[in-house]
Amino acid sequence: MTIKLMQGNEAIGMGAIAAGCRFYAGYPITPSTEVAEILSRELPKLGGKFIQMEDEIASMAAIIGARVGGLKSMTATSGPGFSLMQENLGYAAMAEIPCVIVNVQRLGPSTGQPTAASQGDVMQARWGTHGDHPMIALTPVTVRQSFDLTVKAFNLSEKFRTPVILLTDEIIGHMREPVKLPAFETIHPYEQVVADTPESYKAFRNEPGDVPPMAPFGRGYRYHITGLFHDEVGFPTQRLDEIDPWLERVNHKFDRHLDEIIMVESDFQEGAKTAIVTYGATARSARHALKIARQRGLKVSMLTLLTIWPFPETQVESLGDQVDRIIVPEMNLGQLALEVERMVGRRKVKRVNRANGEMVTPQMILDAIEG
Amino acid sequence: MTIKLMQGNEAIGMGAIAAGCRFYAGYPITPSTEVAEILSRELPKLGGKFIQMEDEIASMAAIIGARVGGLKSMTATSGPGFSLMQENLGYAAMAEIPCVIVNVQRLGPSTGQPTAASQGDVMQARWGTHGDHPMIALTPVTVRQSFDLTVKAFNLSEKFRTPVILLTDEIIGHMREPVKLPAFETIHPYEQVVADTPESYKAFRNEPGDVPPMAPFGRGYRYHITGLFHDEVGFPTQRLDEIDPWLERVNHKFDRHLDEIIMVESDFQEGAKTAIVTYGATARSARHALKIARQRGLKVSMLTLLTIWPFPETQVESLGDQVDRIIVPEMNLGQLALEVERMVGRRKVKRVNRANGEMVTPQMILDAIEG
Amino acid sequence: MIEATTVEQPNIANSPTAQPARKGPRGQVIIYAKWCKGCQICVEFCPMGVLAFAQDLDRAVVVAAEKCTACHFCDTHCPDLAIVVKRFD
Amino acid sequence: MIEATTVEQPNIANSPTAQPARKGPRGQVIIYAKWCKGCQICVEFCPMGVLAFAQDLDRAVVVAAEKCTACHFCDTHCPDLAIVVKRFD
Amino acid sequence: MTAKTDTDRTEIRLAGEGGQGMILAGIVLAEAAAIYDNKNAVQTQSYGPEARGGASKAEVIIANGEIDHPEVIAADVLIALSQEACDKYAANVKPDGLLIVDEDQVERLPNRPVIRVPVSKLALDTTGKAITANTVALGVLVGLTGIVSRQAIEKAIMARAPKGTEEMNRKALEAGFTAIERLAH
Amino acid sequence: MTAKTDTDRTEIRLAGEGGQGMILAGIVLAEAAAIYDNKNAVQTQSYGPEARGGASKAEVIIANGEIDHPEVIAADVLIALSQEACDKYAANVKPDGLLIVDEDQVERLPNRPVIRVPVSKLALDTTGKAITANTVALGVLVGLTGIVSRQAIEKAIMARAPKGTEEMNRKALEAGFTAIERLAH
Amino acid sequence: MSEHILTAHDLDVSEGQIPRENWFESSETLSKLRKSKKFPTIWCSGCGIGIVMGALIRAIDHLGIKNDEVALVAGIGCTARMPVYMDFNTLHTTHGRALAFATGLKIARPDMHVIAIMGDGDALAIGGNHFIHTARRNLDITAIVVNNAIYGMTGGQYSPTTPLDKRATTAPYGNIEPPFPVCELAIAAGATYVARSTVYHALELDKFLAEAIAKDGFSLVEAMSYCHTTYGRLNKFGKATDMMRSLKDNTITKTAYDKLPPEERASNTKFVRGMFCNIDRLPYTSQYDKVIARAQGGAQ
Amino acid sequence: MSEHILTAHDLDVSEGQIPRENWFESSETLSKLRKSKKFPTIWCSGCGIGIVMGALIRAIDHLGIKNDEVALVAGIGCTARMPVYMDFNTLHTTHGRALAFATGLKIARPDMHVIAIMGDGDALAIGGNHFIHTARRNLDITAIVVNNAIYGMTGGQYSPTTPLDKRATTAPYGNIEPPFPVCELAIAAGATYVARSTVYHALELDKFLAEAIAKDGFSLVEAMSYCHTTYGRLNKFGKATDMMRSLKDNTITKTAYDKLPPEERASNTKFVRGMFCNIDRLPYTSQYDKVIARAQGGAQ
Ligand SMILES: Cc1ncc(C[n+]2csc(CCOP(=O)(O)OP(=O)(O)O)c2C)c(N)n1
Ligand SMILES: Cc1ncc(C[n+]2csc(CCOP(=O)(O)OP(=O)(O)O)c2C)c(N)n1
Ligand code: SF4
Ligand code: SF4
Ligand code: SF4
Ligand code: SF4
Repeated sequence: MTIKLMQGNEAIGMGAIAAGCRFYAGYPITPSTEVAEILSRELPKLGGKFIQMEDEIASMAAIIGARVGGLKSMTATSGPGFSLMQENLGYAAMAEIPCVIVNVQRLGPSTGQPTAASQGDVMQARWGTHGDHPMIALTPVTVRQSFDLTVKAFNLSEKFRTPVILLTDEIIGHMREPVKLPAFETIHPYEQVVADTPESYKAFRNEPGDVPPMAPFGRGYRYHITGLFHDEVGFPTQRLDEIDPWLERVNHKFDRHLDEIIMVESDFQEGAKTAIVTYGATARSARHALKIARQRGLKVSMLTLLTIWPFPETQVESLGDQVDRIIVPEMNLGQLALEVERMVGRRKVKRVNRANGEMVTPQMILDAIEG
Repeated sequence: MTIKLMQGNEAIGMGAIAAGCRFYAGYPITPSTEVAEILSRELPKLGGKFIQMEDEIASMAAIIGARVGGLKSMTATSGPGFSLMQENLGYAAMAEIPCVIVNVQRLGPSTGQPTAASQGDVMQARWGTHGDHPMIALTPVTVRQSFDLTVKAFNLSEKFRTPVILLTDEIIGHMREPVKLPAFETIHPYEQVVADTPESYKAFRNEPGDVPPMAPFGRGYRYHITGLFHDEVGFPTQRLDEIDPWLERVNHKFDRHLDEIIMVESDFQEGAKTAIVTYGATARSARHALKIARQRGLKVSMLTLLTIWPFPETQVESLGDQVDRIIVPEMNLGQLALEVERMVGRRKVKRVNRANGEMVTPQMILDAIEG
Repeated sequence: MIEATTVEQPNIANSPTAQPARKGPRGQVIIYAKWCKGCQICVEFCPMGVLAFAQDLDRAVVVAAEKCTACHFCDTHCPDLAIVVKRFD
Repeated sequence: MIEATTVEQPNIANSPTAQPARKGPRGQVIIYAKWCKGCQICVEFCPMGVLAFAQDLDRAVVVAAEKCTACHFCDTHCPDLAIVVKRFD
Repeated sequence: MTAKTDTDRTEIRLAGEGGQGMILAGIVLAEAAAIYDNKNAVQTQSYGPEARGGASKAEVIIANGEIDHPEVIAADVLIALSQEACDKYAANVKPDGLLIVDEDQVERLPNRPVIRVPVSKLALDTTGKAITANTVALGVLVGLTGIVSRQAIEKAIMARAPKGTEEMNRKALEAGFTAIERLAH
Repeated sequence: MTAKTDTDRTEIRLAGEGGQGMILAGIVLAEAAAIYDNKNAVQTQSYGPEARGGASKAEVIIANGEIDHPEVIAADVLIALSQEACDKYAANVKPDGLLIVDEDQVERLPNRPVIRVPVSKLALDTTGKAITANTVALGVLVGLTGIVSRQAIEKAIMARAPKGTEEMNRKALEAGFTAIERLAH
Repeated sequence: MSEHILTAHDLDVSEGQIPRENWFESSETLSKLRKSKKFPTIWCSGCGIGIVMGALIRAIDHLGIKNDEVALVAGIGCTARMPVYMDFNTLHTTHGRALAFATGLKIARPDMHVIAIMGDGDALAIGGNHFIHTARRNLDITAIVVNNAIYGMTGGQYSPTTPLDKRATTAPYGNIEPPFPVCELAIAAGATYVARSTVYHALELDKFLAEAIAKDGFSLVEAMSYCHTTYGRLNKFGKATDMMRSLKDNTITKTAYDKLPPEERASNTKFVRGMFCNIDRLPYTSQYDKVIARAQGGAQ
Repeated sequence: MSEHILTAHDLDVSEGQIPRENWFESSETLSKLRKSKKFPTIWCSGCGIGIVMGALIRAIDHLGIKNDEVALVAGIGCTARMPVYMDFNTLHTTHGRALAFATGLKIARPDMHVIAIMGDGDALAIGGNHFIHTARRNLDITAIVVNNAIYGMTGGQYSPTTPLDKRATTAPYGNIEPPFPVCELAIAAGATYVARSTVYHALELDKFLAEAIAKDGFSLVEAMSYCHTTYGRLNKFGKATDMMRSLKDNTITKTAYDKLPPEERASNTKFVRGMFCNIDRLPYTSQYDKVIARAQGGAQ
């Protein structure tokens, strides 16, 4: 592929195609709509399907339904729509249906400022649906990463049979950068393999650490899928001896695979006693500030989180051991900072927040570094 | 009033009546339905209105609409419905419409186990809707408190023009205890007073720390309400000089009133190096364990949180200063424990979790105390 | 309530009462006791009185097997699929 | 597409073309320039050619005031409420 | 006889099939204690997944003082009207607790002392109505344990009995009391 | 002339009314830099609340190396085609930066050096179409700053020009270049 | 008494006499049940949902569709518990969303027969929007609404099909909300096949269901089946058998209805049974094939 | 040219000549606008939403309703931005939910005239369920749907009213989803007054709106008003004036339509304008008064 000036949202659409996504259901909402528009054009070229549903609830339902039918699927939305998707997002977690949900964050709460940027849905991505559930959320910093992390999102979702949230924002989504995408043939999406026969197949087999593959409907594996607590074959159960192993398996699905799921970019400076922990669009302001700070002779380390959920506990904790101060700039009133505080202690954390739709400026971060 | 054996849900219905609630909209869902059933019977007796809406989204919308029309209003639901209410809950926060949302928690995620208890929506109550926003959530421990905190929820919601969540659970909601309710005449619900004339009235006046009263529609104060960022009279705005004061005022609404909003029950024991931080149904198991522990000569303190959001930071922090270890039992996989860890450091916190629909037993807590 | 459409009314295939009883049973009624919840629909609606409710067993029993016309009312209406009628051919 | 109901069709009160022009203006057309977005609806549909589009001003102007019949097409159809027609009585 | 937990309370579990009214029985027992006997009581319950029917159970904790943990930790008394109920809850009865079963419904018994009473048969025989089994059960329970006074349980039952069924319920309760007296002999 | 920020980059803001195509101009400029001039470029934009129309602006950062912060911090160049745009963004131009305005649209000028070009008039005069103002603006911008090569901007424009409008756009671009040459004299 | 009869006729077979496995083989209908599932069902004694289940199986059987080709999708409610008992591909989703899940599934697998099974609340209260949109788009899905006039699962609150003035736990003074005319709504929204019957008219249900499943387009079958446990009890309508009888007595066929003089039609209070609509429109998935063809043909 | 004309006639008044305050006084319609609000509106030049706003104000004015008695409720979209410009009690809610908010408001204040203003997406895509339920319950609310055949605010995605085969940004190969027959849907759901017109027929809109607001029950007025900026542009339908002309040319009155022979009716492709339904049913709030009376009378 040649170099193209591409928007983050466009890269997401392309990433989905590259990852083997063949079904998209969504409901338009600024600033995510380009993802839908691109896929409405591209998917049918590949025999894939695009549908605009009546709302975001239906969109989330449809992508789950399509994945149950065997197509890798995705939806894209922004805050208000993401709020509406929460119930069925929890369903996907409970029934272990792989799917990718893109949230291009805009300024909230409520209708807020549709065209303004924000990182206001960070905690919602983790806790937006009721009940305990595992969740993965990835946060790209560049247009190219919007592509790469979309592919990754699909792969993780397939491998761990879980919904994955691509949590981007208006800045990265609408920003144009030159990118050269890899040839799609070089990308080898993760494909589940159902090794069992229909007779021996147990869609929800509880072997600790094991994620049983999901047989698509209509291929001889007739089984039951439900949002109720269920046993290994999918039947509803109230028996603790059946629920407990499920809880054990599903809520610890990621534990042994954290190095595969958690992606961070470390830019450590020898002797630095200050570090920045950052993600998404704000990481760009932070890098800018970092370079200036270093030009000025200040020693500063930086950890960019490409995975924010599960939270990179170890990485942040060990960073906390190395430095005296961690700056957490966010386009919100302090959300991921809560987790950083939890890992390293509140007194070490300096939050830099802006929640009015504007980016945190490099100067604000510099002030924090210098202040 | 005489002593009655009453369910928590019934006490909530009665509390709403006592607090002056005159509008209820809801959609049935186990284990919250009794609240609706009681109010469908009681409200019309007082000229109040009850309506069963087509879903929880509409229910949340209707209670906001009714409050805009001047009636104090409430809805009740459980996890799946609470997830659906999130978008309009954010609207209430943004547009500063007082209302009370009861969530009788059941086991999730998804449909989960409708008749089983849980504290799985603790983080969702704070972070379920997109964007930053203030939020109050109260957690009763007894049937009588279900009544009292419902009254309190209405009063706080009126005083601070904010949605308030009464976050109870299947245990407290369905449990029957003998209670003697106060005579309703002795309860003096908070009533907003609009002192301005229609000409001078600004529905969203940004004076720091000040919560402007809300004039009901149709009383001469013709103004605009929106979920977009808005100026002091309610018109949409993109001007930072108008948005910033709003953010400042609304996101710090509670700051100067924390002693009024944050309710805790302390049971400190001289010399205790272990403490329990607890809330909701689990507080009852904790009390049981505490008594046994003390009988056995162990020194243990306890802090019961009746307000979980805003999180009682000061109270928990100072408790952390006094003890070496804080036990946080929860009917979930560790939610409020995250906040406790943030305040006192992870190493001090010992989580005791059960997320299979069963109560945390006193024995589990005792083991933690003794272990 | 419903407006006319251009489509014709379907015929009801098997009206239970339309089939007169002949001599001897035309079918065998089998009740799977474990599944019967004793709702008495079969008992009440069997046009021939083949079935009865056994209070002590809290379920339906066959009391007049010989009268069965194999009209299939009972097995198509048992909410628990606890009856099978086999037509003698 | 729509099925018949028992209700009658309302009359359209003012069909713009139904009113023939008489001598002299019957009304005064006022355009509030600041609100006009130059969509040309008034220009295109004024049956009397009272209005014109001024390219340089990017808005509508009155060019034949004397022909106005006060038919009110323009002020009822200006999407920006930038026209008022006052009928001379 | 009713053994005390560490915090001085009596834990009672009433279990049966949905529709047998065991939850109502639990409520009535708690009311007897709390309203008519000046004690403290907390009542909880649980249902099976069935829309109606299926297993159901009520729990009642009775104490003189505060009741914290609202559920049975280890039952002082279990009354089980169905096999499923007995299977499920018998193990949780304290060694010195009471296990009461309906002798016609529960065939497989655990290896421990069991009090067998023909609860549903008594109901049918006394009132002709199977649904009075829960009242009979209360009679048995109170007769055996004295956890609330007979007057209290009678008042509580009467307060809840639908109009016209008072006499029937009184008889059913009586039948429960009498059954115990017979047992005692 | 194009002042560098601390991290060596040129920050350009193009602002006008919605429909004037300033966002497209920004994209084309970024493409000229990134695709045809082998530089790095990042382009962002913002809209007003209006469904269509209203204020709109594009920002382009051009650099040889990495571009981190994607927005203008202090503009090296601002081209403003409307009064509102000028009012809003003029203050953010660096003291030694360039402020270019459409002289027929922007009457109130800030107290600083301003380059006044009759952008929309040139467009109308050259092509007869007001919508080519953005192409004229690009000509002016590139002519003045040389931030991308003339070949690059031309290629970028041609690649985006709808079929049949190539010639018109070429003329508009030329008009921009020429205007500068006139200015320079 | 009955023990005696049992022995006398040896026709009433208790579990001891027919092994569970064999029972599943004693009819075509039973053979499509899930042998791995616990029976009897969770429904109340006498609840008509099981009758609809029987009719559905017979309809599928009649059409000769293989088990593997059938996907049953349900929301939440008593009715929604139906799929789990049948040996098809079964998806039990969230309350009200069955048709939205079914839409995704059908588009992913146009070759499968996708059937959505919903209670009236599931389909028409919380699920009303998906109902009208799935009809409008003409997804080739069969929607079955078991109309029990109430929310059964949650214990008897009024639903959008509760008749006027009837009581529900949330309508202690009688319901004031007019019920939806379900079939008319589906027709207005765009359904291609619409029929209604009752669980008393089980074989008519078989027929309508078979026609609906065979239909190439969105089809709706409304099956009246009162919930005696809640609706019946709250309104003193008697036992399951009494309510079954009322279904027999209080309906009129469409043919008969159409023959009524206009005045009588207007005053008719009986439920009209019959097929109300059967039109031909290309279903969504076939339309989408055209989109793919256009996209791949390069036309844009 | 124009400057000259201006001076010649002194009839075309620019802001300099009429002070803003005075302009608001120059007609009854203008006097109901919010003087405190920035004008012109945010809508595109030539967008018909403003024409509907004019019609609405005239209808309210015609009925002699005081500003304070009117509550306008809107969701999200271009259309939904209408209320903010008018000097009533105005509530701008969330996308699709206007009628649900309006329901609460109307029940709280039965004395007020509650009017919901929605785009087709707002009312019928995400808001479809509230639409049919509010009609069913017969809340005395006037629903105005400005049908521009597309999602305007978000830039031209297809909506449940986009005609078949037309293009939208998310239907680059043409739309394959049949549009809702909005009025029929409302009638099937239970609306008591239903009418449709277009922004070309502005005075007809006045009349329908006035009748709808006066109606004691749920009323719907569908106002056709194409979005030329998105729908028009994507389908090459020309400028605002061209689309306005198409509204003129491509509609037929209900009276005329009813007179067509059946074949012509079937092949008619024009939009039918007119009032389609006007029936009497007691509105929800009056029904609820009965509930209160029953509750207070002690009957339960
Ligand atoms: C979002 C959500 N809201 C509410 C519920 C609770 N709920 C479960 S089933 C049901 C309604 C049952 O009625 P219906 O759909 O008519 O089915 P039935 O049980 O009568 O067959 C309700 C309200 C839920 N599960 N999820
Ligand atoms: C929950 C939610 N989803 C999506 C959106 C984005 N959105 C805003 S307006 C709109 C649709 C606009 O179309 P319509 O309702 O027909 O109104 P119009 O703008 O055409 O007047 C959409 C999808 C939103 N604001 N909220
Ligand atoms: S009222 Fe307007 S449209 Fe009518 S004749 Fe006069 S200027 Fe023309
Ligand atoms: S209709 Fe109104 S906005 Fe359009 S040109 Fe005429 S005066 Fe201007
Ligand atoms: S509650 Fe009603 S609908 Fe549900 S199973 Fe029982 S009878 Fe059937
Ligand atoms: S985008 Fe369309 S609907 Fe929105 S204001 Fe413009 S013309 Fe009107």
